[in-house]
Amino acid sequence: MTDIISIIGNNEAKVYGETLKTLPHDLYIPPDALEIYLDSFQGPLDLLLYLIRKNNIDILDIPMAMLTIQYMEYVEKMKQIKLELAGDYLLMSAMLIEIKSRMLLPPVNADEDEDLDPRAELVQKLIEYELMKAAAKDLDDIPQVGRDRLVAQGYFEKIVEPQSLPDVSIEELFNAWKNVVKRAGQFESHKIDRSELSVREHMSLILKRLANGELLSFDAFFKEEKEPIPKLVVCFLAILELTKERLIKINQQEPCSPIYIQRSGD
Amino acid sequence: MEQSLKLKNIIEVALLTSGRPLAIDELQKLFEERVERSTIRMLLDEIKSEWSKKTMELVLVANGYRFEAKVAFSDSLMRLTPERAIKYSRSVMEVLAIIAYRQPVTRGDIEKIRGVSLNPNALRQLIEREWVEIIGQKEVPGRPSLYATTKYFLDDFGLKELGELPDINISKEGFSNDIDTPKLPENLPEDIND
Amino acid sequence: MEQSLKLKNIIEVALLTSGRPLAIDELQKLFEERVERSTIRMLLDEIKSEWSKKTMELVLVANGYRFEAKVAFSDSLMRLTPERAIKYSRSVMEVLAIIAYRQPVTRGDIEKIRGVSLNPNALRQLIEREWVEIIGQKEVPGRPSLYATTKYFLDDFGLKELGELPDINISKEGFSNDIDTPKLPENLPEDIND
Repeated sequence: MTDIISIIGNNEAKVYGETLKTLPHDLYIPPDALEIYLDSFQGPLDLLLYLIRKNNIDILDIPMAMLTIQYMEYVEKMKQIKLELAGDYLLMSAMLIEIKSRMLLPPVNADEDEDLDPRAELVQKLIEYELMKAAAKDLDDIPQVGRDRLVAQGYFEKIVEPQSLPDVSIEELFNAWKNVVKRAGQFESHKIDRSELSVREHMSLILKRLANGELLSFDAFFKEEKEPIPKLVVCFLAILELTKERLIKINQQEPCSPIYIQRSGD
Repeated sequence: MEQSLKLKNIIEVALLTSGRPLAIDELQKLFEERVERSTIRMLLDEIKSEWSKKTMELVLVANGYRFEAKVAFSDSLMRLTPERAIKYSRSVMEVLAIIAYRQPVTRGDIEKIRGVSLNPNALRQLIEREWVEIIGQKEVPGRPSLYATTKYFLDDFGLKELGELPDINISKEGFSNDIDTPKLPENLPEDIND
Repeated sequence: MEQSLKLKNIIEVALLTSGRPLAIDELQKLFEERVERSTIRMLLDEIKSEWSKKTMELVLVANGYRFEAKVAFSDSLMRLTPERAIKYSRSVMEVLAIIAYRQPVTRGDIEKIRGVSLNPNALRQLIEREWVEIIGQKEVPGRPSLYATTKYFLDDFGLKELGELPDINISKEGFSNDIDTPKLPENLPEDIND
């Protein structure tokens, strides 16, 4: 059996076994887009629906042989371009073949079950998934708060401290942090010790001092006579880290002239 | 100042500053003296019609009343903060649609409908956004969690209740035109609310 | 509609919905075509005087213009203050922890670490509580805000400085067992965008 359509790549395709040089517009997939394209299928049902639609098949009377062959071809292509292929795709291949073979068998007891088309279950699934796909699109078209629906939120001066705010202990905060770190699976890179935290704090403090386009001399950050040495080191590290993260700029007009620090962008 | 004008102004300013919908019993808390629900409803109607020609409109969603920018302004406003628009991937939206239209569902139900195993991250995104919550366990082996949409989901989509979700229509997509209509959407939107 | 009225309405609705003060150069972003600063200033004056007899007023604060409820309404509005959650949600706590341990961070940083897009409410709650503040913008496309903890945060947690926050290395033992295991998600963050 020939496929109705098969894509051979390089702007060629076969329709009913005959090579076509130009594809109908909506069927043509540029070769380099194929990867992205195959990757965008949400799963085997999505792929099947695509094949059914592109081939203009009546979903209630699916030509199983043809659909199965095309499906396997696509799965094969996905394997070739080394898409990480979910087992679900292979499971579906097996199911399609099973349906196809059941259809080849003569009905055993026609009168017992008048209408047990082997395809029935698959069709039901396809219809339900197609519905949900459409629902997802319809939902996405509805304006959403935070995306394209904007809610009034004027300011008002709070005259008293609102009572009964939740209390949080430092243990809870620490546990939340451990959760984040654990889940992120990045324990190593998130190991944070005290000295690094002090650097982070100084980074925030320095940025706050540089608010409103302030231009401060480098010395200004080390003026506090009584500051213990470790603190000066931490401050210096914070300046370096801020520079590395491109949050501040360090300027010096000429050698030996004063060094100035300001926020990048100011 | 006339008394009812005073009440009306307080309601208006509360709605303009709250940032979230306010139900009538919350609006009642604005006043020291007791104000009837019917009075508040009447004042809300007045506010609504006073604003009808202006920049914002008063709408009723699941959790109450709120002011929102008229749609005509959306494009301009989006230019101001393009980064705030959270766009969810197709798979997240499919999971949301299944939960919205087929709730309550288990993770297994979702997987069965989509035909693929579910990336736990999709559910997590929706729970994080407070659009979806676990409302219980299904009494089958393994006691899987049952997921449903929240009132915030309705709020954020501008709906009062699930019944206002759009009827799903797939004929525009393509293949369904030759299907006898009764076959298609059984048990669709009528009976999803409860 | 007259052109300047149209511009004025867009500015008004932006100020009513933005939730933060807007500077003139931000307001300029609302329009596709270039609108002069002087024009915007003039329109702001008009808005200010139109609202002078109403419930809100347009004021200029350090970071720009914003609508504020007139002080006369404060008492009523305070009565509305929602019954606060008895606890902050897990996501609020996680966002706070990330800001505390990783500051200064952008919203994108937080999302990257947590692997899900951020519910805007989480940040709002922390800013309202005055534990978190915006300390500037990162000079990358979109100029995202940089978040850091405040002095009040240190006060409320009884810390003299951030360096006193618990160190994750200390309690390495018992690291896995004393964590309240997240209900849903296993193995997250690789495939955030799915």
